[in-house]
Amino acid sequence: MSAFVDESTRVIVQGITGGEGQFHTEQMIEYGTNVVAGAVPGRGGQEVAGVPVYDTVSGAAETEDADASVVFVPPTFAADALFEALDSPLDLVVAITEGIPTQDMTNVNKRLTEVDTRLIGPNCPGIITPGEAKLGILPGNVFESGNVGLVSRSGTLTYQVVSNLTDRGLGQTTAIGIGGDPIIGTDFVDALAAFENDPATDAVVMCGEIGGEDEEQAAAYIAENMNTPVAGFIAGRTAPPGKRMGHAGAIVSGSGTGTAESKIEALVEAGVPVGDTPEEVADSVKEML
Amino acid sequence: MSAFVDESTRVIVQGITGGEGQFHTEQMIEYGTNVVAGAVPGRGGQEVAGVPVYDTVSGAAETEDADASVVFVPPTFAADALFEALDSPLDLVVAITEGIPTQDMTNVNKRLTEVDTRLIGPNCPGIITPGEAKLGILPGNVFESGNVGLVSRSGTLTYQVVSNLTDRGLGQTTAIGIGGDPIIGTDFVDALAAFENDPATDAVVMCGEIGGEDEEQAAAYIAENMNTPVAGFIAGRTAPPGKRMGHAGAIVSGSGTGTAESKIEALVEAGVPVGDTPEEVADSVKEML
Amino acid sequence: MRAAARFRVMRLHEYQAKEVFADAGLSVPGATLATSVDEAVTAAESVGYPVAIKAQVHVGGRGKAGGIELVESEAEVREAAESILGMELKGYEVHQALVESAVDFVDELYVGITMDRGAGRPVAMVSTRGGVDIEEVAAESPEDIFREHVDPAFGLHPYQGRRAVYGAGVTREVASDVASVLGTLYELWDARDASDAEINPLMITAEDEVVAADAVMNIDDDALFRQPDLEAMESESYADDLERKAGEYGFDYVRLEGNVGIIGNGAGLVMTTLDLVDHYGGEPANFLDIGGGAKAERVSNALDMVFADENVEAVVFNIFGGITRGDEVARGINEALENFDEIPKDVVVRLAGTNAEEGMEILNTDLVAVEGTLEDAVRRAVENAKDTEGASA
Amino acid sequence: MRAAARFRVMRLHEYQAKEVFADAGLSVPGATLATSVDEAVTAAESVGYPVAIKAQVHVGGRGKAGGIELVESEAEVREAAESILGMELKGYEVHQALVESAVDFVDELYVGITMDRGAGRPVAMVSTRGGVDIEEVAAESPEDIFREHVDPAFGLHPYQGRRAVYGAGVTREVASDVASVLGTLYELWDARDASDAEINPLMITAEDEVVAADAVMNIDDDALFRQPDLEAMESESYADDLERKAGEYGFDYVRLEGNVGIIGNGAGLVMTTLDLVDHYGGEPANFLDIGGGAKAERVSNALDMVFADENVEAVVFNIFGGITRGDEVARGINEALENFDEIPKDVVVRLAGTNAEEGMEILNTDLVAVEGTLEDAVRRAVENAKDTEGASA
Repeated sequence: MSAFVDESTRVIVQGITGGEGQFHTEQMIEYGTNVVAGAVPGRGGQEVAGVPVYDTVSGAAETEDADASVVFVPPTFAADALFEALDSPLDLVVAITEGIPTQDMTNVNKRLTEVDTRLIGPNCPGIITPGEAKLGILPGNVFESGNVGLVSRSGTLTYQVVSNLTDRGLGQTTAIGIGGDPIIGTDFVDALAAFENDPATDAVVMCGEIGGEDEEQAAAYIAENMNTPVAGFIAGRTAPPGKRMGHAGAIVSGSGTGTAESKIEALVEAGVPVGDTPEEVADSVKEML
Repeated sequence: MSAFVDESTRVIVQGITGGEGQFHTEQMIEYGTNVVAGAVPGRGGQEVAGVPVYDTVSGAAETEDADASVVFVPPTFAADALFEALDSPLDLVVAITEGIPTQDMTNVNKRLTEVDTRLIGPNCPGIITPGEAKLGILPGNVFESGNVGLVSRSGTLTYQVVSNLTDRGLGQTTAIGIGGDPIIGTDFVDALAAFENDPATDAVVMCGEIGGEDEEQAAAYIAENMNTPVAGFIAGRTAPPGKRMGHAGAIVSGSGTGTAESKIEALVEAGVPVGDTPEEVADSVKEML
Repeated sequence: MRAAARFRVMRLHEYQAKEVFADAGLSVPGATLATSVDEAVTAAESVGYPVAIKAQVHVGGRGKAGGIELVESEAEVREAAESILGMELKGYEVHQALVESAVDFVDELYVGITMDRGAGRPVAMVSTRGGVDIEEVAAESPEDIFREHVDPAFGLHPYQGRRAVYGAGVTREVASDVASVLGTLYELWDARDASDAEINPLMITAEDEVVAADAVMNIDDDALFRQPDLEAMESESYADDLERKAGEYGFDYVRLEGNVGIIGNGAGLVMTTLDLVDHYGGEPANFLDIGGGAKAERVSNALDMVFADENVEAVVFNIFGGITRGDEVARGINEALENFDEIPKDVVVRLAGTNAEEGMEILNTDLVAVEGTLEDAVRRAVENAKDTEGASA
Repeated sequence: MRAAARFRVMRLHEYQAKEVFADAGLSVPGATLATSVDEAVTAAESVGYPVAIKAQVHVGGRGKAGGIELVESEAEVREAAESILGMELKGYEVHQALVESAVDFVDELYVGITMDRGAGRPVAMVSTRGGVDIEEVAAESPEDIFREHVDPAFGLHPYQGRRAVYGAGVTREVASDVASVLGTLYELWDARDASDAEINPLMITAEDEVVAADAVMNIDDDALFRQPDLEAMESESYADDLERKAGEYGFDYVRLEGNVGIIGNGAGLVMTTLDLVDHYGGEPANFLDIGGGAKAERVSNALDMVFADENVEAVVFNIFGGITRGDEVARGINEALENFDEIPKDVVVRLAGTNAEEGMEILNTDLVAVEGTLEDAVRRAVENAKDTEGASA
């Protein structure tokens, strides 16, 4: 088993005719992902990377019986593409696009409360179930199939930690890049819950970073709900104090959350070992299994 | 028992300082309604009809532990007053105001899907549980306590039918005027369900009228879900064909719903006797009990 | 009849709606309004032949009824304008005609936004069966109209416009432009408090241009307070003087074919009174709702209206007081009737509810008959009408 | 550091934000911008004494730092303007001062709109503790700030403005006006893609007038494409030439105090590299994220930046390729370093991920040292920095 995606997941690529969209569609197909269609307004009837293109996501989803979409639509049009995906019969939407205006994402966030579809991202590398499917831009060759789940706010840091795991023979069930934007769909808690419910996942790595309160919330969730052991990493310990949280974060939360200290403390209290280096994290995981 | 309101219901009046608001607050108190506060921005700290006025509905609801509000706010500001009421710890909001722009009500309608609060109205006479409480403008002396529930889209028609019931010694558990606007909160089905679940209600009268599909939906609900007998009345049989439904109704539904014939047929098929006159309706109810 | 739709609207004329549409950037044909034959000729010359001469009245199906003519010369313009200006279309006299450049189209679509009362949300609609009566299309083959419901908190998302257009089967060449028209139409509908905003037909030219060849825009009466420029466009157009009078008095009034005049308070109760007149073998002459809390003057105006209808042979006046007070109503009836040397039509009054007893005492029963129940009052008025009819026959 | 907030903003100067606020109908004091002492004097005379002379720089706490002076005469203006214009405030040189009519206030409030990342929604805030550092108020007595979350699909309802204002304890006399200011501020925040819109202090005069005495407006960088007039207001103000250079190159760059220069791809990985430098006893000189898919020229620019920092003694270049290709990076490093007769600082390179092997083959190891793991690369760079420091000391 695995979290969210596997080899049977039928995938649409929104923005498949763009440079990024086309390149990564080819990469995804090469990796074994079951890409069944593209969706680009005005380009219906064409074919890209061997899959048919539709004018609308609904059309693609219904005709090709798709489960998920990956969004490469440029930031100017990305929010509309997300609304379209959320109004189609899909279970999962993965938004790769970077630079979507934050206010657009608050609107998408509101709509997310009204639908059952899961959003991962935006501004994320995507999700991969090694050996089965990848939805996004993650370099497939870094990953290996195994029993460790991984969730991370950062793309390249994910690859780093995964390579440390793989070096030690620790493969992954699924790795999820949730993205580092202020407003995202799937958060740590959602991903941790999926791993907790996945019998194939025997340990989980979560890579957080400074800013926001997601890691603190994740720590509370782990303490209360998880039996699967979790190892943690927090990037940004050396960020200078003034740069740590925006002014907004400071007046909204009014407290010490958001700093690396706060996050590490919360995780350690929840029984999560937090490594000082990616290698230490991988070592912790090895001990857990 | 009774549906939605009784003598213990703690009521706020929004717009209590206006002419209508003040007059009907006095009438409601005289009837025995437990009016605990008024809410009018900028008038907090004053007193009207012996009850304290607050600047905000939240303030009134929290301080006075209120359950319900009645809205007499003029149409220009009514939608905001409804949003405010729906964002306060209240179970029931009764909107008397007539002439609220329809697009304002579509927004309120959207918000209704996100909260647990019940809205009755707008453009309705309100709700009364005879002998206990009335929230709205219904003339209390027409009603008598008993075991018949009544729900109606029209105000004065309600009084007419109730007087026919009372003439025959048939008192009422609760009478609900749901209002005749295109977009309303509580509809026939909601009210019928409440009566079905009220052990004190032994029969129900529903007074419909031409336009919309609410009566057809009510008929379907009755056929499937109700054990309590229902008697019906439909106003507007003689409305000339061209005036029966708006153009919008015709192109949206594209079918024969909305006419008196359609509604009567649906009700009769659901086992609901539909009287030709209000007296016939009252006679039907007498037979049911 | 408010009771039926409970969504009273102010209708813009085609030329007014097109002004609003054009201001929002929609493409409409060049046109000029004409109120005389000579103006029509001048207009046609400035617009350029061929032109369509289109009656500006608030009725549907103008084309079939002879209210639209396509002409190619001055002689034809004169003939068409003479026929159209002053003609009566479904009871409405034509005072204005739009002289409009005829569009050379290859295809006709329908696009519209309206309120779906059942869903409680607006709905955007697109059909490739434009240029015909859309209500007929809706009744006979509803699947030919693609419907896209709109979340009013967000408005019509661009993807929804595209989905509607592709879903309706609009050709790829113009799909994006038609979706854009639909988006603009929704924005107008929303910003201008419309109940309906429609383009039928939306013409597609051989060059793939998209032109609004007709335009419908109805505005929610209850929202006119925040649409002052549209309110100013209101043209008092009534099928007859009685409806004009009702408009001036501010009554909900609909004139019907029968001879029993009906006055009451509250739409549901007035409709019920009409139904009872029919039930007891009479024919309603009108629907007239004096509304809630009616004072004496308003009552008097209502009687004045009903008496002014020459078809009326007898009147039933049915009030169930909630906010409306029986004594006020009685005073109004007395005042209205005391002005007459002879009461023009028999009036039967039934008062119930708030202050009904006081009202009964006040009523001058030399001038009116009184009944205690709705049914008795209606029966008596129906008999009165038959008697009068019999007497005058 | 984008990684920290991931919400990059363009900050308007006070005078620019006040222009935007005034255009939206908010009341701001009369004011004129001055870039010289003489201009300040002229401005003060046209505005009318007393005036406040306020440094226009993007730093908080200007008042405490001497960047704001209240003056009543020409002599005082000269003195204040001479002191303020050209001064350095927290590393930023002051080139412009706002000469503004001083408001005679009886009360100071705080009103602001920002994004509550945790809630995923905007939040409107009101406090009667205006005129002081609101972050301190938030930390010490958060209950003194009333927070009202906003549903972005509907915007700030009028009742929410009232609830916030009454909830914060604003006096009844100005409650309605302050609620209205909050409503306007939200509309601006929404329409202008702001991350923050604040007025602190919002001054209340003895006549119950409500005046925006300061103004903050930060715009979401990602939305500048649809805010061209605001984008045009962007003034390139950087604490030093290095940050200016980073802005020109389009890098995410933050200068720090240490001596180990750091270049990497992806904010999380670059932060981790900083953390490791610290962990192994070094001191990071900067954060520099070259982003995804970086080509050779960009790589070369990054090295140019880090070499330009005189504090840097050694450099670690850490790339884990996903979209970024190792061979491209290697080519960029070679190109950049081959321009030097002598490499200015030791560079340690670690390449992993996509095309890392090809990159390793291409790298000119005469110019750089290569390590196979992140940890080894960082350790070596830290040692290099210590050695260099030792050598130069």
